[in-house]
Amino acid sequence: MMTTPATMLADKKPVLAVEDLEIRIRGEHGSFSVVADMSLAVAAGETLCIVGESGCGKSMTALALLRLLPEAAEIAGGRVEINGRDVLKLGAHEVEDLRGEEIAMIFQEPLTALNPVMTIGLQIAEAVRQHRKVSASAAMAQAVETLKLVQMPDPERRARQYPHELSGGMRQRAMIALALACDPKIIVADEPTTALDVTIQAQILGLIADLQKRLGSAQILITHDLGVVAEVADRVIVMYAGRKVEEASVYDLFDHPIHPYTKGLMGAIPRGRASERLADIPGTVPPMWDLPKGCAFAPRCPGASARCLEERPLFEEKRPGHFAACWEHDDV
Amino acid sequence: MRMPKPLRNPSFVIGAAITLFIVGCAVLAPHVAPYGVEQMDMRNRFAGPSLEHLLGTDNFGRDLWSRMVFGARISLMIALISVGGAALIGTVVGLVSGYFGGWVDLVLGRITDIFLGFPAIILALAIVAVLGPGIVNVSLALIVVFWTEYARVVRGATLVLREQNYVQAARALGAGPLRIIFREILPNALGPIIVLASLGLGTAIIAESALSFLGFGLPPPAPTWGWTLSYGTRFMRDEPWLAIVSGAAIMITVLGFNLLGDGLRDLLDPRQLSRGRGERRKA
Amino acid sequence: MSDALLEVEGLTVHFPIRKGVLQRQVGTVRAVDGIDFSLKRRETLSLVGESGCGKSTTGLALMGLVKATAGTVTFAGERIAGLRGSALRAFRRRVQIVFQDPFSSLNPRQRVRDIIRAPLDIHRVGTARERQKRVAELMERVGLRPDQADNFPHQFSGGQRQRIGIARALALKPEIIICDEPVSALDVSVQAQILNLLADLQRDLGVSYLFISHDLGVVEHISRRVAVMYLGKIVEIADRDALFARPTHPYTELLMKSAPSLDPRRRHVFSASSDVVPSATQKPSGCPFHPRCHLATEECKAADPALTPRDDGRLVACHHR
Amino acid sequence: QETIVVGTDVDAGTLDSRLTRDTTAYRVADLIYSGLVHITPQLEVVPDLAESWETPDPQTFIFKLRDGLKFSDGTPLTADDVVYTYTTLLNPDFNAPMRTLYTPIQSVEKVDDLTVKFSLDAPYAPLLSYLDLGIVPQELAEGGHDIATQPVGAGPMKLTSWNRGAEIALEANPEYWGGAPQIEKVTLKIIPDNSARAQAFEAGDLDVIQSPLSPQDISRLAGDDRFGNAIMPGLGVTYINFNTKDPLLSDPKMRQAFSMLVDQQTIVSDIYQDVDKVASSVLLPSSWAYSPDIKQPTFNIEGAVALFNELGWTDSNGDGILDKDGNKLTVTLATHSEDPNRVQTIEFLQTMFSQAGVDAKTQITDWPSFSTNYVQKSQHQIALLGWLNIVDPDRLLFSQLTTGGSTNWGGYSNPKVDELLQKGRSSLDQQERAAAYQEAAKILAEELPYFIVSYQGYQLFYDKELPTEVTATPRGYLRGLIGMEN
Amino acid sequence: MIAYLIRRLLLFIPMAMGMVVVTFGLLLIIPGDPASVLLGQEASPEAIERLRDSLGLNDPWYVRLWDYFASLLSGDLGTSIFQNQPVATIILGRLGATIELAIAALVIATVLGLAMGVVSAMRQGSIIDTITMIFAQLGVSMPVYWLSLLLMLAFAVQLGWLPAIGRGMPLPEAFWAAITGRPQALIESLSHLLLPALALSATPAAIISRLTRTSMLEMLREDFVRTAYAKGLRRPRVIIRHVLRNALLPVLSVIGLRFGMLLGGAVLTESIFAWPGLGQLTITAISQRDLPLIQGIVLTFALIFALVNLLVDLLYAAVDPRVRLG
Ligand SMILES: Nc1ncnc2c1ncn2[C@@H]1O[C@H](COP(=O)(O)OP(=O)(O)OP(=O)(O)O)[C@@H](O)[C@H]1O
Ligand SMILES: Nc1ncnc2c1ncn2[C@@H]1O[C@H](COP(=O)(O)OP(=O)(O)OP(=O)(O)O)[C@@H](O)[C@H]1O
Ligand SMILES: [Mg+2]
Ligand SMILES: [Mg+2]
Repeated sequence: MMTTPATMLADKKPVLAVEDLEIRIRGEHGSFSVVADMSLAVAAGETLCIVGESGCGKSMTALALLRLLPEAAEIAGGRVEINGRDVLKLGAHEVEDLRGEEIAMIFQEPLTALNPVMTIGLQIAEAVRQHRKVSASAAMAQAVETLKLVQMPDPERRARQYPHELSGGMRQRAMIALALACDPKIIVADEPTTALDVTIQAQILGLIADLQKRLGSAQILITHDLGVVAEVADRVIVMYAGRKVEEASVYDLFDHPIHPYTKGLMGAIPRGRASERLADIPGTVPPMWDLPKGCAFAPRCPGASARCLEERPLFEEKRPGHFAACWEHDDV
Repeated sequence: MRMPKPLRNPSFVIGAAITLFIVGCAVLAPHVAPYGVEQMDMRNRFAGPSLEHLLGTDNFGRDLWSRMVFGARISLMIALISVGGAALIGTVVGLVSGYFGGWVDLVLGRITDIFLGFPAIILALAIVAVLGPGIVNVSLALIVVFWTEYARVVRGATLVLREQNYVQAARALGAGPLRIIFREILPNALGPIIVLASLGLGTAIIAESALSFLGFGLPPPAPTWGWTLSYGTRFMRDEPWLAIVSGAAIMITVLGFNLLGDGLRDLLDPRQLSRGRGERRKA
Repeated sequence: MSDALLEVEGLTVHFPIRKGVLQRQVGTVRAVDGIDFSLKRRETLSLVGESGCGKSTTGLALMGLVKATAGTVTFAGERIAGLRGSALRAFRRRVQIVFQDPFSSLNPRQRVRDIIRAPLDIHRVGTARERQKRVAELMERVGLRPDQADNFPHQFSGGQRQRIGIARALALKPEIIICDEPVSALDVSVQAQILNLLADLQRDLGVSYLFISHDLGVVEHISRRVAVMYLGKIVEIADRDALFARPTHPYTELLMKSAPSLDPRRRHVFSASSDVVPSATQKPSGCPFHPRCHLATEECKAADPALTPRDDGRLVACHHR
Repeated sequence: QETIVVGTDVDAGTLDSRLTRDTTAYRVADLIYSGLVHITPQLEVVPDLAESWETPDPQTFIFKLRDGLKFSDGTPLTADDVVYTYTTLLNPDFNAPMRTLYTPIQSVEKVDDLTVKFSLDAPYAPLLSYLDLGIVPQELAEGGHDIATQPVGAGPMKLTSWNRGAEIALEANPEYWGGAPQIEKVTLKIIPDNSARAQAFEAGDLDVIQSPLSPQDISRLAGDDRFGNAIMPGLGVTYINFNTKDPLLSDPKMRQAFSMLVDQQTIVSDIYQDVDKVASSVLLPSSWAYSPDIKQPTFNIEGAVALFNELGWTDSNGDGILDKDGNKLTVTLATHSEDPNRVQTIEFLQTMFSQAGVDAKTQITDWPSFSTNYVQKSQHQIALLGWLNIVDPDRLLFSQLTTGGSTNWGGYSNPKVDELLQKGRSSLDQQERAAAYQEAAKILAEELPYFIVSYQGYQLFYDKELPTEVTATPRGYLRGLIGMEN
Repeated sequence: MIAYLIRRLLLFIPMAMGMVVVTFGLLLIIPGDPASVLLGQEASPEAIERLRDSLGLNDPWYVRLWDYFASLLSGDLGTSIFQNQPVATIILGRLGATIELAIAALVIATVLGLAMGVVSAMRQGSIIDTITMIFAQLGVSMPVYWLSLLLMLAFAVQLGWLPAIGRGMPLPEAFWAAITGRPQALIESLSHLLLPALALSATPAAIISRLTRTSMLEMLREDFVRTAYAKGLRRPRVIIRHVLRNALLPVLSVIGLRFGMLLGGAVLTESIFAWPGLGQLTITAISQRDLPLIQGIVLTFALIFALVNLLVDLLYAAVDPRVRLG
């Protein structure tokens, strides 16, 4: 079985396990990897959050799980196991059977992620019919049921409406319904609330938490908002420039962040009445095709040593169940 | 080192190569043409290609290569004037119409419709009939036919661009309409205009030859491709060479401009400008 | 308030909804519906509220970028006639704006140098050489290297681009800068940089900010006073501390309850049920918030409550609180 | 096969015989209508509706109609119809295109049901050759029936359908005085493009095609043994019209010099592919007035240059262009764009002119602009044009070259020529007429208001499988295809 | 909806009036007039002048324009100077042929263009893609009349497979004939139609195929396509139900636009293939300066243009729920 730190869930067997995943992109700047050494695991009923700055490879990781990477990107190595089967080795039809049935995805921008010329109901029913042998009307009924499940007001009517006729929050509910239509075991949600207002975000987060409790699925939730992480995560992976820099339970992470990047992030969040300066992280993220030799964060790190610039830090367990990649931290 | 981006676009490279070749021939016509355009040799009519006559000779025994080369001058000149004029008028109308909107847009829109509704050929024929044939007149006719396309595209682009925040920003700084239109909007609308123009050059060449074909183009002895083709089709059964060469000259040139235009479209596509890092989109 | 630099009264912006080929007006979007507020020197007043509630429109109306339907603005004791006409141009020099999207607010075809110099050119400030110098100065002031002046916007990161926007806004030495969600498109780490920069500028240059945001955390951090908007109305306006300590309007309360905590041990229990969120096109009668309000009564449906002062100096528009 | 399909270049404008103005209409009208007389391919006048006629004096013609004539609708044709036809034709308000040809007619009267009398202002010899004009039924025409689109005549065929722009279908008329023709149906298909028409013929879509054809198609078709052909001199000329009022061209010597630059042989053999013939004078070789002794100047560049030099035009500055008093010898060669052969001719002439040191410009526009605004207003210098249907020398010369003639666009004026042409038209003696025309032609060959470039040829191609004997007429009329003598 | 239609058609009026005025103005300054064309070379200047008078050509321009508008108002398009027939009759007689040709060309172009575009988008970068796009490039680069002549030369003259010119029975009638037992009429009609329609369809087919390809490729990158895949849908279903349907939207408006252009482009094709349609009529009318006829043709084209645009808008609204007519 997996030996990577991420799988160290004492009690539970992961439904999804990723090992040493590497994703490369071919483009203007040649071929370079956008995600490397990515390992993770989630168990049923668990919520894993992945946070990180824009462009650090969160979405790429998520898409790779369903083998839905854009054309320019390809999986260059590693394993993705769902219920013991290596997704990367499956044939095209087998992967298609997996999608929606075993693993489903919720996308960030529901307006563009839904087909503008098809009704919500049809789009959900289509997913149902793909995986279940049912009649069109039964699939439609199922779609309405699912809309009810996500607490869509007036589900019968909404099922007959087009995406542009719904408000942002309702669209996201439709998107969630679409993902839930075939009771997937794993749900990957890529920034499901970033496009929404706070009050609506609260509702959607409430809904997601609620559904997980009821359906018991494993969940990967991608976000850039530590607030969201604090609200919903069981465990958290912090990414920087395509790699994990820290992984811990949500409590450990917020109580004792180890990696200077994580610390920087937390310091940068304006909180409380403190009108004083925020602890910002100077500089910007280096481009993926031109990462420094050592630790990718070193150029921005206040505590970087010569070693950090030369050698990439190992991703190690710094405290029980709390992993980080940093040379300068020896807190045990 | 990797090749610069434009050189990796086959459309652009082939298109640019053809265009350069044709333009080169046109510019250097007196130097690359071995014979005079009007130098007839009635004993040597319809000669096939030979070392003496690269592309053979025409119905008057004139060297076809020389005529094609000089014809390129005319075709390109008409294409340039007409596309330039059409682009200029269309762009101004499109910018004004799109930027100011309201009744200005309504009136200009109706005027555009009027010209759009005319079958192009009627308009062009009528105008050449009014003005009489000649490089400038034929170009004018084509301008009248083609400007609407630019107006439409530029208006569309302007409608989008004027809502851009940087236009708002310029207005916030107190910039007047002229500055906004020409400094903020126009440079950003230039991409589609350039693409349209390079495709338009091809269309103009075809249109000019069609006018010649119908007898409304530049009259002989101007060595226009259209007339040569028009003659050529008459001799096509027995001496197909003339029609093939002149038709091919038109087609290759148009092809060059089209490929160039397509290449430019790819290169100038704003979606290709990478969005920067460190930002997050919100609906 | 007599010490106010800027005083806004009854600002109203209605957009016609036009339809069809003939563009007949079939309705109105009441984007901003009669709001009053004032802004003091060196002060930061925040406008918070959900998407579409009219925050940006308020800012744009102040700049004269959209036509105000009604309302007056008094700037430094001088009345800007009806927010229209030529007085606006002069006013514009003293009020500037920074936009949300750092990508689209910079012209992709202009060099940074030209972008920052544009306001100087437009208002014919100084000689060419002076303008040149000023551009370098401004770039340094916002933390950009002047040797990047010849680059194009796409060669910069989002945070850097936002700095360019700020430099441009500063060029004419305005007294007020309207910041329309200047950080909401940025990652937190970059957001912090910009918030710090804005704070520095206020300290050093004494500008006032009208700070538009939907992020309560940011608002709490940066403002002195906060105005909460809902569907074109200000429903509550108060000093920051008072507002956050004791939100009074039910909508303010909802906003605060919805904001994620930053403490996994103090999670909210969010309700999964959905609200039907009304829009500016179809505004509910009476108090615009009543369809979502747990205090709503018949009175709320009938009458729109006025913004009235409370004991602690705050103003609230609610029949019940 | 009882149907023949004929290709033609234009749709008929109107099929009212009095108003016809295009070749298709002439040809169709010839089938639908009959006139008092018929003109044979040899241009002889033979009886048609008129059985016979007499000329009691040079200004009177009396025609005797055949008995029992009927229009194709079965109504009888009488002297009234003849009178009606000519009276309306002569009415200026009727705007008949060919009215000028008939203007010497003073009146047309009915003598009895079968007799009509024409009275003339002056003796007018060519008249008979114009009296093949189709007779229209008075009753129908006055009753509001639209003769133009639903013609009814007493010719060998009648109209069955007319699909505008596409085809005109005719069928045999059993009421024709000579009996129904052998061919039951004739369809004319309209194909404007010459090459396309030839290709359709080769593809078997058409049974017959005829002039105008592209010279390049003619030689190919003539060599194809599936097809029979009739290639003969036509009734038209292609000529150069010199504007004698133009300062540069007012001197006959100048016109002579320019004429010597016209390489007729090359034009005829290379542009017209020998379909047309080199012309030598204003008289057609097929005409009774023709004389081989009259000769226009022939191609001679050196001679032309010598003549120019003699007139003071020399290349004094060595730029290759002749000049005089500091002015370049510049002329404009013009023609209309519809006829590619004429355009080619102008193009060729331009080159020949410049070889002789003449700075020749070209002006080529479409026919309406060219005719209305240019030639008819005498704004041209040297124009290339043509005349058709020269069934009588008068038709090419009188209006064109007498002083003040209605189509004397070159402004030519020579009292001697006026006198000769008048004589040619008024004498009823063919010998006398021929002499007058020959004398005029001699003068014209020297003074050159016209330089006749070529005599047009006429060609007809037909499928050898056609059931009838084919006789052709240079006018392109079709009676010779339907089993009648032409 | 009805109100929308009415308003759209009302908008047509100023456009049509503008076109009438422009045409009128053009013909006013165009050299040459119908009188002299009508009477031919041999006519005397007096005869021409008399005819000009009787045709009203000597009236001041505003009187003529006014008269024209007045008769338009009473529904009269005037009478052709040359054909002596009501303009409406002449045009109606020709319209069918042109519309038949244009629709046939459009159908060919659409079918061919869509097929080529879809295939090459699906096989982006493959040999098929390259070949298709080379064809598309040639299609837009080839002068129509040249292509027409080449086609005629090849298929009618050399091979003799198809008639070179002319038109068979009007297609609707031919269909009826086929139903009532004379299939050869239909075959003949179609065989006449094929070559000109093919020639005329080359450019639009090329344009449609390129547009379809781009549009497909664009749609393939859209988020909702990824969503469709994420549901587990099979590729063909995704392509047909999700990609193609959305990709067709921009193609639709181009097809509409092209239809208008096809009618105009038919001028050359019609004269080469002797297709008795409006295109041929147009050239004749211009070369005869037959003002009422030219006006009638221009108005017809304008009306078709407006109707086609309206149709496209309606179709668009039917296919794309985001578009609202109102
Ligand atoms: N289609 C693509 N082609 C080329 N590069 C891409 C493509 N999509 C993403 N990338 C690059 O891959 C890297 C990782 O992208 P990814 O979308 O995974 O980031 P992310 O962490 O999800 O960011 P965000 O928070 O903005 O969604 C980025 O540098 C991005 O520029
Ligand atoms: N030009 C316009 N025409 C018509 N309606 C408009 C226009 N601009 C804005 N609106 C409408 O006015 C309302 C207020 O818009 P505004 O942009 O001011 O909201 P906002 O509070 O800034 O929202 P966000 O947080 O999304 O930026 C919205 O309903 C919007 O749709
Ligand atoms: Mg992402
Ligand atoms: Mg806003």
